[in-house]
Amino acid sequence: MSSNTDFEPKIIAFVCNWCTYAGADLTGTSRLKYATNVKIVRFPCTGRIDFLLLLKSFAQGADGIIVSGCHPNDCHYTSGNFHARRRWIAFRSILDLMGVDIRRIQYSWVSAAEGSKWADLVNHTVADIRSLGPYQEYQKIADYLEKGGYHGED
Amino acid sequence: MKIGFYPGCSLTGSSREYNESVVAVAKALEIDLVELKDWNCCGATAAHSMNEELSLSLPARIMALAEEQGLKEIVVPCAACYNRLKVTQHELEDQPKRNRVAEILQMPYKGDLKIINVLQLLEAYGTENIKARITQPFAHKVACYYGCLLVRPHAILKFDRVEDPQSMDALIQVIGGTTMDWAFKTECCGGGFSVSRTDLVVKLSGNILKDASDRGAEALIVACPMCQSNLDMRRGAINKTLDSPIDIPVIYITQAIGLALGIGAKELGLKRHFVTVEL
Amino acid sequence: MDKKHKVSDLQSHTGVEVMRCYQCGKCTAGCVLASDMNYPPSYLMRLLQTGTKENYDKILHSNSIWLCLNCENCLGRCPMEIDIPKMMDYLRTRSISENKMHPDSKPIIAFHRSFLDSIKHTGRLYEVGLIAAFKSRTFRFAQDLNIAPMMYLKGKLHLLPEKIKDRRHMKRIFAQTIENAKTETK
Amino acid sequence: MSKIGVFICHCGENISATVDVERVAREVGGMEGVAHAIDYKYMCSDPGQTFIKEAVKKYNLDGVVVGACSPRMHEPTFRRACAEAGLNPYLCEMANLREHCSWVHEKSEETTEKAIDLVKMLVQKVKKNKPLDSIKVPVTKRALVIGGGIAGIQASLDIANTGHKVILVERDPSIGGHMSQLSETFPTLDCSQCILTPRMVEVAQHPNIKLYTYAELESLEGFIGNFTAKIRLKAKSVDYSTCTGCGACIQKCPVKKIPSEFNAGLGTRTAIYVPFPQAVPNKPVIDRVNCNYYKRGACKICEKTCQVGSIQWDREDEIVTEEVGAVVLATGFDVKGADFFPEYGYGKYKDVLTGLQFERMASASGPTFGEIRRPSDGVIPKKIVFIACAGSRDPAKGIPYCSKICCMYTAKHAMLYQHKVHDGESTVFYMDIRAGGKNYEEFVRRAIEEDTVNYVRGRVARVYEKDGKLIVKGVDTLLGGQQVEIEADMVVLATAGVANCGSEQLAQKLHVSYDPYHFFAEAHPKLKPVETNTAGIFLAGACQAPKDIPETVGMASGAAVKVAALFSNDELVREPLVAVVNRLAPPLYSTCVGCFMCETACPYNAIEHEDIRGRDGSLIKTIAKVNEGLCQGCGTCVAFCRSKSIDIQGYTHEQVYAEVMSLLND
Amino acid sequence: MEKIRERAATLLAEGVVTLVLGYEEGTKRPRPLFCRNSESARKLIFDSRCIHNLAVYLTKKELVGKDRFAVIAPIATLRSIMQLYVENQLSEDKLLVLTVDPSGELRELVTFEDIAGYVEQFELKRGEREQEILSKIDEMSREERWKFWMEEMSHCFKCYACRSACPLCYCSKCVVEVNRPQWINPWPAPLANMEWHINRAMHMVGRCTACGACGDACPVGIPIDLITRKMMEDMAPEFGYIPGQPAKKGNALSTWKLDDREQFIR
Repeated sequence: MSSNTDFEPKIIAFVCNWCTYAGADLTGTSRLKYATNVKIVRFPCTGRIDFLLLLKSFAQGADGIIVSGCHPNDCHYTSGNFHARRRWIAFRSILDLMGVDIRRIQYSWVSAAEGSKWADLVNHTVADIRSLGPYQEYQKIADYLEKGGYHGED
Repeated sequence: MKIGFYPGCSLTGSSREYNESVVAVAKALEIDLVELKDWNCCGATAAHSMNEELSLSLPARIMALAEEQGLKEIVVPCAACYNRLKVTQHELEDQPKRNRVAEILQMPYKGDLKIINVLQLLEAYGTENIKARITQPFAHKVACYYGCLLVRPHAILKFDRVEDPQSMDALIQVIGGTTMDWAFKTECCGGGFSVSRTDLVVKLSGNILKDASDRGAEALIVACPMCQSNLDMRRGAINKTLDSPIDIPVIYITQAIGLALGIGAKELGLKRHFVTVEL
Repeated sequence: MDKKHKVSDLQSHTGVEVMRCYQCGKCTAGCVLASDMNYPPSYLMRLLQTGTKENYDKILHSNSIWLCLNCENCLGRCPMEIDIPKMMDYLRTRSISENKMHPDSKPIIAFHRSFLDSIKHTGRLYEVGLIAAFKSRTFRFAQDLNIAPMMYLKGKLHLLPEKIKDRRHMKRIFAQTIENAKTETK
Repeated sequence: MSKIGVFICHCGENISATVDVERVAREVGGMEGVAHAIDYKYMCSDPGQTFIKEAVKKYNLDGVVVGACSPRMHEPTFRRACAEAGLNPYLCEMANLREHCSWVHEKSEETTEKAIDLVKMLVQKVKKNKPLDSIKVPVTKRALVIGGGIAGIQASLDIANTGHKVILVERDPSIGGHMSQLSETFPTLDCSQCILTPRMVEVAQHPNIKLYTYAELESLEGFIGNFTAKIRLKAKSVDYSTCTGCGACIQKCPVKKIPSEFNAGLGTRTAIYVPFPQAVPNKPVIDRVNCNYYKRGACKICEKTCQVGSIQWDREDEIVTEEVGAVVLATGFDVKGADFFPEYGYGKYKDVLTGLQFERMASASGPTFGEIRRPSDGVIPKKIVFIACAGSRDPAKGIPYCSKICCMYTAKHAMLYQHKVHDGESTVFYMDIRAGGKNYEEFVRRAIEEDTVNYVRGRVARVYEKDGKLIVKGVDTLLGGQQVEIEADMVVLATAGVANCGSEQLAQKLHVSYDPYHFFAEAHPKLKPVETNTAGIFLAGACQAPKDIPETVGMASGAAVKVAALFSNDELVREPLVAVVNRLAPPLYSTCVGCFMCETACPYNAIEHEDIRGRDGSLIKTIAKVNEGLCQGCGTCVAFCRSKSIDIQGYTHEQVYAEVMSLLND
Repeated sequence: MEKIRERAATLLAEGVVTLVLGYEEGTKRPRPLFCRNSESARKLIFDSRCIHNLAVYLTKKELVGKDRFAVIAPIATLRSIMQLYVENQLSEDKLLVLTVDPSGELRELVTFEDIAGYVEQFELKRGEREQEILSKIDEMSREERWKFWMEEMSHCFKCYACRSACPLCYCSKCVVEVNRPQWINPWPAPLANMEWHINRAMHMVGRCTACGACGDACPVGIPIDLITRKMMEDMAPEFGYIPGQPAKKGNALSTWKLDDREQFIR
């Protein structure tokens, strides 16, 4: 694997509001440090996370993705994370069949009490993605679209 | 009815009468027993006490032979052999173990052979069918002794209830006998210690005989050659440890059924017992 | 499981998790030979749980593992379904390979060896040969002199062994398993 | 074009120490659609909030982003500030610059850039936000309590005493539950019925409580504050409005050999019966399964005996509908049988009893009037063995968990036995003694020290009968595993407490979750022990897990307070973060095609079917509709819908898409 | 065959149904036939060449009308019909299914349970083509798979024939037509093609019955049916279904089990 020490991966994190978002808050209150590469998008529940958002992230230039929510049985909505788990089983399987690099999506359970787990998860994922290098393979096909900056729509 | 037959070593030696009675009863019930060709010993307690791979390979060869000879189902009268075959079949559901054993044996092994004991054979044959052929009801009060190997481990054998099993009792009732609730139905007789630790066998078998005798059993009914030989051939030594000697005979379930079907005592091997059988 | 319990590789070999045992004692309560053992089964489980070399050696040196008849009463009743008989099988092989056998094991091992020898050479058990071999191994020449003639008279003893055809197969199986085991001692 | 206001907080130095807050405000201020961007020391302070309020008015803002701490901290604060300034509160979003940025990174260019990205992300989101109105639902101030044991009784009385109406539904002919079956209670040894019956009478006489006995919940629909319960009143065959409860019918009933449920099978009852003398209501029902008339069409002796003509042969089950605003589940527990333990001989040997049977035997109102006698021959046992954990803590044959009450009731049983049989010997086989509770440990010590109960640590392998004795083969593990054999006259099994039969079906009717053992699941194991995950449904007592009387009563009162708190509102206000199915103009009406796969995905059964009909009333299509009272806003349906026909307010497709696109924008 | 014609004619003549959907002889292969009277029922044929999945028409109201109708369904069509029932797209009082069992007997399947019971007897097997391509894919490295599909999809010109042929693509507005936001661009381009096919596969999880209609329909011969087929083969055992036996309630992704696999989750 190439080292890519100067490569700063872009990583987007899809997390649920009740466990992982709160866990990441705890990382903050505990003043634990982690890499700046990961940015969080907040969802009510992992059950809400649309697989298309993951696909669009790669298209938009993400080198890696974190998806994280409540541990089994701890879901605020009782079973959203169980639905998500199934969705990811299937999604991973399809991506793998199509040759998409599934090592770039890190799934995890981080509870509201696991501030240090969140920091570890971020740091590990950044290191993993850094060693994998930029996801040019996918971004190359996206370039074709004359992808420009996103300015939002009104 | 046609079925494969694995007698096992005891049935060709010290427990010949079990073999004789199985064959005689099968003949009377018109069950065609097809003896497995070139069968080997299952390894019994010795193999699994000493080496796991050996303890799996010996029974595996037997099952592989059966598969090779086109048998789908075999009856195994000896409870020890039955237990070893069933447990091995279960253990070999694990792929790495299966691969290793296949490598040792150099024989294909599918693992789908159906293995049944004598009680299951008789049950499958049908109690109504047996009833129809009774000529001399077996009108005796007896204690059915199952021992260990026929019912345990339940998770693998899935035969009868692990405590207080009933299948042998049911067969005895079919042929006109009376069975009893007693305390040592599934307690160990000392099994494979017959030769090496006779002292312990005498103690354990003594307890079994005493409880059956206390409750007025005229005989003990068994389906395991080890149990039978411990309770019968060791009777002299057992009686030396008891206040009053016990003289109730220990007979195989097939002998009891044979008697009910009107088969002669000699043909059933009843003359081979140490404790005289007068039933 | 933490490293403390790594004194033996019991779990990886047999799947038995000693930490599941909560010492209810039901195995011992129903064990037919518990009173003859150095350590009854539940006590033995506790020794294993300590995870110390010292206690492990105690077990390998004990007669308990040799007196276990594998009658499986304990397993049938264990609320945690711990496979004690399987564990005993494993402990016996360890005891042999580390040469820590209790004196009580002598006749038992001798019997097992004689038994296996018989199978190795003929494929089946040759009882007369077995008894003879056992006696020569244990020097118990007088044992069972009273029942042997009776057995012969009752037609229960063959004077000649029954042999299977493919005896080379038997030898090969033995060579690949028990004789191949590096841990086996003579 | 949007007019977004952006407010970056320094949080003292908490943010500004590592993030260049001025630069954040500057760069975000340059974004398309941002009308105003400032930074300030403490945005959450009064002056800070005033900045926001003033800016909303001055710049006529249609969206606000506050870059500060976690929204889990101050989102309500800033939304309230916006609302006060006349901006819909749901047009306000927060970027988490403190917990997710300044506190977790060192001061650097990257940290500031990340902060900018986070604020920009929320700006793009807020552009897609829509004004939302809170959902208001009215509250029906009547409670339904299911189960008339001590939990249900306590909850009903507590709610009724706050002035609200209660409907109490009990499956059996009388309320009272398991507590009415107990002899004495630990650790005080006061008589169970003596303390319970006054409460039962109070329930019957309370003006705010409507009692339905011999009744079961048929269905429950609706949501918090607005449930509709259908209750099946099983046919009692007796007209309670005329019956005087004289009991003459019971004496004359010829079917006398039915095992009494109340006496745990130790006594018998008749086909027309009152379960026990202190029953409430103290009027009989006819057990149609065993009654001669229902079985064979002839008898009617009770009818001839009844002087007021209360017997109603052709009475049928009746369904009543009740509107309620809250539900308390208090269905209690069941005692697990002991027949799955063949080694203990329960069912085979008459003198092997369950704990509940012993309880009845020790009770003055029981089949032996409080005397301990062997069921087989009526002899007083001189040696008795109690086996603890006969089912509990036994993953192989019983249940893996600890039933919690058995240690204590076994100590009580042994003590009661010693008090009644002075020359008797009692032995308890136990694994651990779990006596956590006020005066509990002292109680067990008293049994051992004063009442000389022989406690042996070890389990029993088996019990068998020989010469009229029960041989108990146990072990003393404290003596290194010494085998113990006792020739006992009676053996009592401390059977486990399990979920009530039918609890699974009931949970499904109520849409509450349950654990693997079918006990109802609380919303949070520590902080929400009486709530369920379904709003408006509360738990009391052993239906949640085995528990003793004081705990049950405490929990019942807790549930009652929750109900009372709910009823203190005339209407409920809920955040409008719920799912909605899109509606379009004809001919499409909605992109929903009605596959209803979302129905199975929804954890709250909030998906309903809506028929779209033409002017002539003909069915055009059936589409999904979200019941906003039930929807909790998880969004699982949204991610599942193939045609994107469902969206969730606050986290719409457009909103999250904009966030993702913005965040990864170079 | 004669029996089918007779039965169809009777059903139409007696007014039990107003339409029988079946096959007639075409120029190269059998083609769909919409019989509205007993006269045209004479043209009906049914043999092993009748593989066109007629289930695709069943959700089209403009074709099947509002009255009760019948469809002649080989096994693949039956599986699609089952799935459509599960998805509330068909009702038992409107549809009558005719099929011919392996022994040549005409079978009339009225209820969903009838169909489920009948379908149960048939095992779903890979054909030679499927076996060949899938085992080839199995042996590829990830990079090779990516290249393989990129090459295949470079031919895709987004005609959406796959969508039209699939009996389960019955949405009135497909996700590619949703433009707020525009998740997937509708025109042909490498990214848009990849996203479309991944999306299609995700939408088919737990639903695809491997009828192969999408693959047959593809004018440029991309083996797209194998994506959804492979998913079905892999996911069915994972979630406790039998391939080719649609789940009777819910969907693999709208239900879950406590012990679903999760070793990929950290």
